Amino acid sequence: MSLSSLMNQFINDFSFLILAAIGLAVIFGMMKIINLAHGEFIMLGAYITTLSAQAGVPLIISIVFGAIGVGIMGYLIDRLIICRLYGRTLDSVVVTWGISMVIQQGMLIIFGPSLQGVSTPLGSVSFAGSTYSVYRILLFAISIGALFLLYLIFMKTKFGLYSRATMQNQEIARSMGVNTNRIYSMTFSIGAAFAGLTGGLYAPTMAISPTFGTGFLMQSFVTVIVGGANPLIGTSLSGGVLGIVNSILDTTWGTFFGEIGLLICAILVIRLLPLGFSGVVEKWFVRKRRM
Amino acid sequence: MKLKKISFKGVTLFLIFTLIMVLALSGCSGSSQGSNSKTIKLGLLEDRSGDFSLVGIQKYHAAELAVDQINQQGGLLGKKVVLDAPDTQSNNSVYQQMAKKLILQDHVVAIMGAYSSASREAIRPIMDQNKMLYFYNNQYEGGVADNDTFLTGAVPEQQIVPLMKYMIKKFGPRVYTIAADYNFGQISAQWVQQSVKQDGGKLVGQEFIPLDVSQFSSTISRIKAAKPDVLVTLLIGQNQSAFYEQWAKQGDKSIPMASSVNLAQTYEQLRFAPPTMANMYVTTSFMQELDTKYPGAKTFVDAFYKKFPHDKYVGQEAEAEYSGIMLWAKAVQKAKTTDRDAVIKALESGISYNGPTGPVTIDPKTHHVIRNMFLVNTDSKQKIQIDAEYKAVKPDWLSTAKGVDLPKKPQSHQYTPLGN
Amino acid sequence: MVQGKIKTENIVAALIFFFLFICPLFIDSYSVLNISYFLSMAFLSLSLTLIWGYCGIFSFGQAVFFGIGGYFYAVLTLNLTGTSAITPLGLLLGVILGGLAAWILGYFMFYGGVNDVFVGLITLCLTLVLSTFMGQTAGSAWNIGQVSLGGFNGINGIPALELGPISLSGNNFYYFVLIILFVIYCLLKLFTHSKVGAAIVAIRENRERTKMFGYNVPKIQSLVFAAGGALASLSGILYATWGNYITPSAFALSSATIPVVLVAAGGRKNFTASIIFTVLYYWFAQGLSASGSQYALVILGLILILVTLFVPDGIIVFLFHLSDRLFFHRESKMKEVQEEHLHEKNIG
Amino acid sequence: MKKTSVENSTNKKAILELKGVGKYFGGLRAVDNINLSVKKGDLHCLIGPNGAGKSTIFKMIMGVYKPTSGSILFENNAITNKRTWDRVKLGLSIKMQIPGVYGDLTAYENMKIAAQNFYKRREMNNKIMELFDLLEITNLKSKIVNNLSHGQQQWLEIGMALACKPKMLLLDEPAAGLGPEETNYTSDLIRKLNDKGLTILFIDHDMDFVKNIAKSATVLHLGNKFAEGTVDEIASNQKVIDIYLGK
Repeated sequence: MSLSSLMNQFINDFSFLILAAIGLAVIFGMMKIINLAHGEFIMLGAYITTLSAQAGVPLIISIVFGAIGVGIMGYLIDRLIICRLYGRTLDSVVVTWGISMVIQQGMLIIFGPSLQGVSTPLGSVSFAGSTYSVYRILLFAISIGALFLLYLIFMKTKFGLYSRATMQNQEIARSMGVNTNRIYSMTFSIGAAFAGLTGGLYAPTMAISPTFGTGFLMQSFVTVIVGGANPLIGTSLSGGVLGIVNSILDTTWGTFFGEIGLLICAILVIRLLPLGFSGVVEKWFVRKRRM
Repeated sequence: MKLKKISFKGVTLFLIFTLIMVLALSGCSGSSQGSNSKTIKLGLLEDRSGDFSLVGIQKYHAAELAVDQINQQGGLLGKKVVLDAPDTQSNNSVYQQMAKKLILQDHVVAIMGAYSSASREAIRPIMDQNKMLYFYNNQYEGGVADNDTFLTGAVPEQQIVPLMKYMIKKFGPRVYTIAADYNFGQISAQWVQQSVKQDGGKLVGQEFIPLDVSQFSSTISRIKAAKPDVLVTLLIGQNQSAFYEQWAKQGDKSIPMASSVNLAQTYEQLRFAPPTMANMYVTTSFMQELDTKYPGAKTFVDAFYKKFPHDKYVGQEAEAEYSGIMLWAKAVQKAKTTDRDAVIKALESGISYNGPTGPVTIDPKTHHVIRNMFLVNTDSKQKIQIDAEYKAVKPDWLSTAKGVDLPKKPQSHQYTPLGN
Repeated sequence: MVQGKIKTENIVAALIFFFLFICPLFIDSYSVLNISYFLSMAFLSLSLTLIWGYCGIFSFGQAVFFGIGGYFYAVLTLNLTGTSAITPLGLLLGVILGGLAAWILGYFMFYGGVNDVFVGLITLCLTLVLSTFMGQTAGSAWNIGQVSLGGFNGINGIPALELGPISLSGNNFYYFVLIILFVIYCLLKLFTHSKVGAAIVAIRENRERTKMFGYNVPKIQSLVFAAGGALASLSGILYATWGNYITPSAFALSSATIPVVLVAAGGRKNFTASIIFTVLYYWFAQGLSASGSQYALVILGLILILVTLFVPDGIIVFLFHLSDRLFFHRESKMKEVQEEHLHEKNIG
Repeated sequence: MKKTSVENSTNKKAILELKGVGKYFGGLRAVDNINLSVKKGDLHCLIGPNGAGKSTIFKMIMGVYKPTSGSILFENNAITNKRTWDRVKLGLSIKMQIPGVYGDLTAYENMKIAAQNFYKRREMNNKIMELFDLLEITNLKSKIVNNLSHGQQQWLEIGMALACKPKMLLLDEPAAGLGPEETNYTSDLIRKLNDKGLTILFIDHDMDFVKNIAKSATVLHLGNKFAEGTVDEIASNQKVIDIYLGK
């Protein structure tokens, strides 16, 4: 396999892993909620984007609509359901499973088994003998942009400060006057919005159906598991490492081995570094600071 | 939380729960009492939810249409035909449960349905065990020889063999196959391999893709590196149809694609914006675009949309379901009973009916059907062009290559071209 | 739970088993067949109740052992058809294999200090590995002996169990499953009152502290996990013989999640509750599916959400307590459960 | 305990020895090169301000943490690499700082969990009742532990620790959060146990409490050993008074 096709593959894998995982990572990392409805959030983003693009809205604005729409819906779901489950990691598994059933079947009832898609914009370029989809390169840039946005939200805003405080110690944060419930709702909503963004971004590259999200689920979970609790450090590192593993295995032996390789990576990481990459990095930082 | 609040909500919840249970139960028992001497119960197993509902709903509606038309013409043997159609939810375990229910509790006279090969193989043994007449009305990978089963969809010798011959002759010998990694894909790929060999082509690559994969960039670069003249795509399910959009952008659209499942079944030409699906060649027994040329097809398509105005497509499998039910109805009329043995005998007499695209005739030896096939392609606007028509193509591979003759040698087996 | 006995639970359990033992006398053969399917799935819930409800090991991996059991039984018996006594031997070996596989996985995790939600994640990944792997075994390269693994289509024609001259189908199979279920249910009940039973509750409540009472916690966890694996494997084998069929969907994400959902919604610390809820759920789900209603999955999803929100200890357990309070005047019990729940909130 | 009869009051045999034990968390030196020896029959106290590393030492003795350096000997056997439960079987037992009781179970069931590993079924009930009597909490036997007071939970946990047939008992802040009456009761209990020949090592802040019961003490400061000796020596050590006791 040539280096350029490996590179092309890595760009694709990295952006897919990051975008698939980012919403899940925010919700899991900040709230310790395993959101099994993550795939359905992505699917909703894709539907909103596709429907508004068909209604004549420019694609880029449609994608933003997708993110905002799912963000609002995430806020509602949190207020109605999830807010009663803060701190109950395992109950949240059951509830989000229920939510995913309702959303998926609900969309089938409302919109039928498929929707006409919009085609991928922006043509393709040839470089070093191979063709690259411009949109794919843009996705790569957006995935890095999304990580940067996450950095801005959680490291540079007051909300981010409060939410990190809440994540560290809910009791203390609350005693210092932080409305932790509001922080959680916002976090859930941001996580959902990222999922919606992912759905919107991938909508023009895939078939639109109520099972749209299932294609993201495995990759998103693996990325979050390998990354650990910190959504920013964890997601970017594990996206990078898994992207490399997946692209090498995939280009050399085929899709199946790429997939199995990801899963085995995840199992090894949980066994060897139960806190994931971000756990290791944080430990390293703590040590450095104390030395 | 306060104690009072919880118990109040709990009691309410419990009441709701019990209510639903009672409703569900009464629903169940109600349906089982529906069987009486004035009606004939026909079982139908199709996916109305889940990954395969895209085709499952088309087939379910086609079956409703067929039963309606039969009843409008006075029913069968003076009785009304009633469809007993649980939702199999694209879940093979549900297929099994529902097949048992239809046979043992609802006592249907025959069962139609199943979409994926996996679901067919899940219920076929149950049909055999219970001596139930079963129709698999779907295009498939071929090779099933089973006395209780009739297969009214197109098979590889009707689809892949003529298609590969045409493609190699027209575009060149180098063929690359990508196929869904399960039995349908594997066996269909064997057919492609065999046809390529017979037609003097060369298989330059073959790849099987897990069903849950939706990202294809590595596959696309491998295909491009192999520089094929023809790309055969045997992809299944919603995830895999994402290939086309990605191929259109990253791949090489000048390479013609060939398929036995796409367009006619899952209407990608309407679901994807052009020119994603351009330059694709498909052999099919039916698709709704044939109504421009064939009046029978037009009558069928019009009737379908009159009954289901909100549906988006009526394709190959919908027609197969419709024809399957019509053939069964004709056999029942001929046998003058719904009794399994008599109906099988009537079917094995080589019964024929005039379907939307011409006569559909049972081949007694193999329990498959002889039917007209069409080779179509998409232009740059994804409009369907009819390239060739093959009259009365025989499903004769089982009888000629494997010596199958079901009326004489009863069996229940699936043959594969490279296996036994 | 170790302390005291819940009266309603015992009465209900006795009534249900009594009813199950006599019901084939007055229901049709299809319903008997159906209930035996539900009962087969109850073993899977029991296995998760044991390891999660009692020992605090949260696992998405019961589907792994379910599948291993089913596939092992299929491959063994299909390779040796005609050999008498192969089916009960296959059942036995399959259960042992499931237990062994679980023990190895447990050893790897618990001795390595993997616990809590990480066990859930690691088992989830393993389930997905197996489902991906088995899904691509459609090619002719994947034969074990004369049996082809069959990829996504799975393995068909798996022989039914035979005990000597008796073939276990219909009512025979039903009673076979019911008796095993009854025996295992009683054993599990006894087990929870035993020394190890007390130890596993201690491990669930406070793992680190329990070590300091001289318990080899990883060893006990691995053994309980192995027992859970064996039960799940038994469930898989019974499922395979019921439908004569096993596919990789046994390992799919939904199969991995459904036992968790059933056990959590029914009452995860209570064997009786998880059996009852499992049977009710499958019955209800099947009823909805048979009705062909497109709202089936929506209704199921809503029920799960409502149950978790309003009766977090599980709906069946809640009903037990409610009835205890109404008929046996055990006010304090309810209160204690409340507190237990609050306590869990803090540690969970 | 072969040589109890030939004990020499000035040179008693050490039951527990820490030799150069250190524990670093990343760059943080929680415990640095500590040497500590507790003699058989002693009632020894570890004192020091928060963060002095007392609880870390306890956790290393029990095998919760593995020391970064050094070795731990119990009855002259190196136990540094032994697992927690094996140490308990050798005769080490602990009462934790935050009550380590099982809140959802009854007091009796709690005791059973601790005792069943060390007593046969027949002896167990007698032993448990004996311990309840010793602690004077027999009336709490069938209460759910979450409904007990903080002090009652503390005593129950001491009882549970005693049910493990200990040769040496570690108590992490036995009097923390107790009222004066409860504290008196606790000190009486500790003395009573020590009089019966049980070696006890405990942690506390409260100098009065320590003076009241301990025979000897070690002062820790920022992970280092600061002073060691009898309680009177410690109490009169000016440096100790300055940095720690100087109220």
